[in-house]
Amino acid sequence: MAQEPATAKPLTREQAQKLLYQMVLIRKFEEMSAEMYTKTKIRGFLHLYIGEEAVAVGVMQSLGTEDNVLCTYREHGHALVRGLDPKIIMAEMYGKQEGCSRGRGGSMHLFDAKTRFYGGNAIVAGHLAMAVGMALADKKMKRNGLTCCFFGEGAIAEGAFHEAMNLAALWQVPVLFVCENNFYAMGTALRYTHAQTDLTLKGAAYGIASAAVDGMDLLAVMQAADTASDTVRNTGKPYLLVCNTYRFRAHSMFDAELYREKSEVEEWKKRDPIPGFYNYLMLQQLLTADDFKAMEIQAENEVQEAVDFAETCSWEPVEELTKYTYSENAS
Amino acid sequence: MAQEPATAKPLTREQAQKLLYQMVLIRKFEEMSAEMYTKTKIRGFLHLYIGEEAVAVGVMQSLGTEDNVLCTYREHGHALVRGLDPKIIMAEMYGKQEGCSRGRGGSMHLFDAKTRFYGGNAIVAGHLAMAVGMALADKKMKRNGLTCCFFGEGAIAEGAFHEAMNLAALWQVPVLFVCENNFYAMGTALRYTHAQTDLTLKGAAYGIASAAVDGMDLLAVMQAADTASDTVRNTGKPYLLVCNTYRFRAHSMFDAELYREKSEVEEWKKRDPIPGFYNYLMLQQLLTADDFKAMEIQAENEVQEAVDFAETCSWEPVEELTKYTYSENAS
Amino acid sequence: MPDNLITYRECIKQAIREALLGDERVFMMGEDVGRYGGAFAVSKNLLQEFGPERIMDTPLSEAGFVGAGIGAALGGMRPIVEIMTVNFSLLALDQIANNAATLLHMSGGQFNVPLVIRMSAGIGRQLAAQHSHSWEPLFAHLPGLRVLSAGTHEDARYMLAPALLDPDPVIIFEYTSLLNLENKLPENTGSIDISKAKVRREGKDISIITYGTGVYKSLEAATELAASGIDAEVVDLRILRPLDEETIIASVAETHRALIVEDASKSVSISSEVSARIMERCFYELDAPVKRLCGAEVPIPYPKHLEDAAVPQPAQIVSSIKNILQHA
Amino acid sequence: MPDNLITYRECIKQAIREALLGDERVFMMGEDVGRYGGAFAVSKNLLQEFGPERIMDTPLSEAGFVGAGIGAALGGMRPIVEIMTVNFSLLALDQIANNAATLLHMSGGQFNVPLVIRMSAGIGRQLAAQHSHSWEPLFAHLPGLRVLSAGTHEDARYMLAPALLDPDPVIIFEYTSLLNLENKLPENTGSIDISKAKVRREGKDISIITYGTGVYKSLEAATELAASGIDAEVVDLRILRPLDEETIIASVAETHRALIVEDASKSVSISSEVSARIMERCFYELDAPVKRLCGAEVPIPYPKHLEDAAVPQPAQIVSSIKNILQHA
Ligand SMILES: Cc1ncc(C[n+]2csc(CCOP(=O)(O)OP(=O)(O)O)c2C)c(N)n1
Ligand SMILES: Cc1ncc(C[n+]2csc(CCOP(=O)(O)OP(=O)(O)O)c2C)c(N)n1
Ligand SMILES: [Mg+2]
Ligand SMILES: [Mg+2]
Repeated sequence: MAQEPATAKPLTREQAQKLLYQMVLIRKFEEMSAEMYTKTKIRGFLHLYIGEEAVAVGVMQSLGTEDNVLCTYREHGHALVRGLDPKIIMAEMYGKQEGCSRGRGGSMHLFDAKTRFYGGNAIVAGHLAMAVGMALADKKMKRNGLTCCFFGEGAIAEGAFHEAMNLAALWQVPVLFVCENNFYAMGTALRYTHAQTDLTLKGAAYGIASAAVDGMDLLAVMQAADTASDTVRNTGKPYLLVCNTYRFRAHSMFDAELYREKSEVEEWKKRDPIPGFYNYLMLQQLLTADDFKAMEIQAENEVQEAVDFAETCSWEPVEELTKYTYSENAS
Repeated sequence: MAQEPATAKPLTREQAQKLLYQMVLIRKFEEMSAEMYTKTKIRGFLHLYIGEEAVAVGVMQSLGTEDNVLCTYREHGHALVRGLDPKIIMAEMYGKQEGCSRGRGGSMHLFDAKTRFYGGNAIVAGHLAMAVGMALADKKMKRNGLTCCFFGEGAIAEGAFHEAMNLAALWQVPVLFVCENNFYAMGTALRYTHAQTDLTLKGAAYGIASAAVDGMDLLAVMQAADTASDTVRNTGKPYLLVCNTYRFRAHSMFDAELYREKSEVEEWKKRDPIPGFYNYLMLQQLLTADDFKAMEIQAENEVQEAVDFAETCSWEPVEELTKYTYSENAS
Repeated sequence: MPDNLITYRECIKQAIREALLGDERVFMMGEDVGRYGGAFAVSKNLLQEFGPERIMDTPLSEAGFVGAGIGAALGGMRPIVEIMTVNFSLLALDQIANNAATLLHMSGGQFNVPLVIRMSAGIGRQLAAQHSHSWEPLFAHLPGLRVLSAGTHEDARYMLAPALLDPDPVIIFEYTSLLNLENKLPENTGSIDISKAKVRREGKDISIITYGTGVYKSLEAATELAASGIDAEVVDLRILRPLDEETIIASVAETHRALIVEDASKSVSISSEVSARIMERCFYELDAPVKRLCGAEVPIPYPKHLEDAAVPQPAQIVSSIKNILQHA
Repeated sequence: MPDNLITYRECIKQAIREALLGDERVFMMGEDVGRYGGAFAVSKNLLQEFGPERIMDTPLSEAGFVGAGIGAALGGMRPIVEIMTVNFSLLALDQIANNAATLLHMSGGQFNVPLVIRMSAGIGRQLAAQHSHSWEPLFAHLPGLRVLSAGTHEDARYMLAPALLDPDPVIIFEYTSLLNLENKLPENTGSIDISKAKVRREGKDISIITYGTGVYKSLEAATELAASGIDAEVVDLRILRPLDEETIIASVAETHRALIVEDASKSVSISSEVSARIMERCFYELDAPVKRLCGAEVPIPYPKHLEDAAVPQPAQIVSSIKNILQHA
């Protein structure tokens, strides 16, 4: 798993370790989330990203602060990498008002205006057209940002995908569509979702440039994402990047995983992006075993602090239930 | 316009004249409809098919009585060719209860159970998924019929198209999708509707076999439709046939045609399918000028009888307004 | 389960099994109904029992597979289409409103659509704004539909069969928060009249008119009220469209007072309709104005305390009723 | 046009022009708004005047371009999205309900959606079942939306500006059957309070509460009633969500009687809501039960005589009111 991709971009020690740290932080954060779920601190739906970390980390490093990011309900990782404080994410998942969405959203609805993080969207494919509109606004206002929109391969079956792709291509707006193909939409495997399972062919139906990449290989994702982002920026046109990946955990906390073999999961775990990248960095002498230990401890601390913070946070008063239903109710 | 296509199917005199007659009948029927519209006998929306006759005639001859047919609101031609009596169509357009939909539907909603004619559907692309379901029922019930679904190129932009295509391909059901590409969706030209204007490429995104044909050339349409229908029947799988055609008239009776040049319309009129096929038949000596005269008179008579019939038909009593909202109200 | 206790989930499942066994035209389709076992384990093992032709997993394409269900119904099948939750139903609402609900009338009586659509609904599991909608009122507005709400185990078990016999499209709301709840099934049911509301508890002081999760909540409140000597009648609407006006009117004509309870937000709701009908038919019989206890007019927030505050709870039903009776 | 007579169509067009001239963040998009000139010629020549960046023709993709409108609003623009007619709006309803209406609350106040959606609505042109829907009640049920109904020339002309100033999503219903109607614009309007209903005619005997095409029909009926010595007040709701309850209650508190008139079918309608509110707030002031005159519960048929029979006509308003007054 430590093969070097064709043209890896030269990484400094610091950069390399930062990227690895991001993956480790996601992993630890989500393991803790699962624990807090079983302790009933977190409720509702909880969708873990464990196994898919290389996608969020690899794509997000190609984005700038002026770019917009939209995700699905499986977005803890994206939020962390985008720079949301783990504390306010955990507080949100606890439902506390210090959370990034005031506790209103929970795990599925992380929002953060400061980092242009537009959710946390829980209607599958419901955010794709919004992404097109945000890019349209950037184009009309002659701003430089691009809009990066993550979604699962299941979303591609929705009509919403089709309309968003066609509009983005027609209007020539800068959207980076990132399909996180983890081969399952809940319990429905790719081959039962799509008659055409080569998802890059979907782009051609709209004249949109597309590429696929091994989403378990961080360097490969980074490179593909850099190419994709550069293309979007240089052409002002949309791009479809398919990242083939796998979720190691259940779809959500209500999933008996009847639809796939344990052995399949085990096979994919051999391609875990964290040891993969770890091995590469060791080989490149950009990381020591001690560095990694320290990294793990740091991440565990950050996560523990997030939990401690969330515990001390407060509940929004019931009187504020309807606040922000309309703007005039805003204080 | 009288070039013979590559492998024209040998036509008997009778067959040939019947096909020509169908096109002439549509033309006359619709010219009369337009007249009756200006006389306010027909109201609501009226969408004429004039110029596109070769598509309905060419495709329909490839279908059998066990097949289902679904159309858009631009469906007078299809209804006539499918064998609905011009009288009950005209009565429907008058809104009389002797009409094929009891007068409830008007021009946009012709329905006829006997000939498996399932409308007359006025929500663009709203009937595509229904077509897939009808084919699914045929497959489940092990019946032989295929389901033929006509729609405009504008419909392809709707998410409904995408979902229907994917489902049809996934489920491998016998649907013949016929795209009547007349290059405009109301006033929106093909290039403003689709980023990818080669519509056959849409099929590939679902692994659906596709072909395009000159929809002004009856023989070409017949041949393409025969191939398409045979493929659907033999494989049980869907097929997308794109018929490139043109409407000579306005989109509906409320259209100032600001969006296209008169000269463009004139260019296309040179490819009028009726003289095109007429010339071919004359050359093949399958038709005489007298035959054609007689044919025109016969069509005019049929149309006049339809109008006369509609005039004498009756209005549904107001008391029956809510009848058939639910089946238990049925008498 | 001891004795004849049964979960609401099991009720639904038995109803589906019975339908599949009883009529080979019946098949079920929807997202994750097969291999996953149903998002809420309602259809677990049905794929194994009936095979992939009868239990069809669909892609994420609500408009597509609902439309296909309409087509299959036109083609002679008796599809049970599951929309995983009501929250995704708007994606298919055009199909439901413009095709399923209108085809019969629009075709002059030629094409009826014998389709059943089941949806999980309701709030109470902290699923936040996009997954906690109570959209019964939207469906109940549409002519051509029959809209059912299974607020009890009885209805979860026995509504599906008559729905499948109905020649027209039927929408069934099922409630996720009830799935694990155990209860007894009444003896000798087995056939339900899906044109009739049902008095779940008789009483003479006031009519609580409700549906869905409101039924058990109202029964709980009625029990509590009984302790204070207040005898509340609980009317389960069950059929949200067309409403069984006679049962409502008969109840209010006896009790002369009514409280309408529902989770959906108040404006333009089932409660509005029921109140308006009582106004029209029972005005002179009323001893007090009819009141509504409905969901708050807000996207439902995630935290438990806010979620609870967003819909009527038994305690509020009790206090509202005491209030009505005091002032009358 | 003689004097200051102006068509309803021209009112809408002037409102749009004004908006485009006044704020460069405003742009309009929708099917055929540009090259075709608008399906009903409302936006004729605006493409020529403002260019394709401000007047954008979209493909047939209601969900897509409404979603894009939401995104553009988030991105700082002030989009006017035209859904050609309400009949296609269900295709975009998920976007409207799950994104536009919930984002502000769900994000804890971070993301408001300053979007205006205009739709042609109403029946009366013999367009049959799929093109004659009156779906105001569906939209009026959804928290987070502001829903306006332009039943008069004044509102067609002046509602758009305040709608665009609203930081939240606003839905505007316009009525196709009024497009060619000429009328005078009141002097000195220019700013409309889109939180208030409006009494269009004062009267003391009964309140006719209505909106949309019901407004002119009710005014016509009121004039006829005046000839019989009946003095009817006509309240134009204008804002269907959130309802201006105070204006309704104030009117009924004066007249003690009310008839609610709307084209939408009766069950779970705006009328139901208004009736329920009067019940709650004015019960003891009522001299007669509030009645509703609504659309028939049926997919609208094509022939004129049946279409007319499907919605309230002035003559029925007159006779209903005479009936109410006789029995009270
Ligand atoms: C429109 C809609 N339909 C159904 C659901 C229920 N649902 C939630 S996640 C999911 C699967 C999505 O799969 P995919 O897009 O591949 O994303 P993944 O969960 O694999 O990351 C489904 C069916 C939903 N949220 N929205
Ligand atoms: C969902 C929907 N949106 C908009 C309309 C209004 N409309 C009716 S026909 C039409 C154009 C359709 O074009 P196309 O599919 O190419 O068919 P054509 O009319 O050219 O035969 C439009 C926009 C509609 N009927 N349905
Ligand atoms: Mg997936
Ligand atoms: Mg066209």
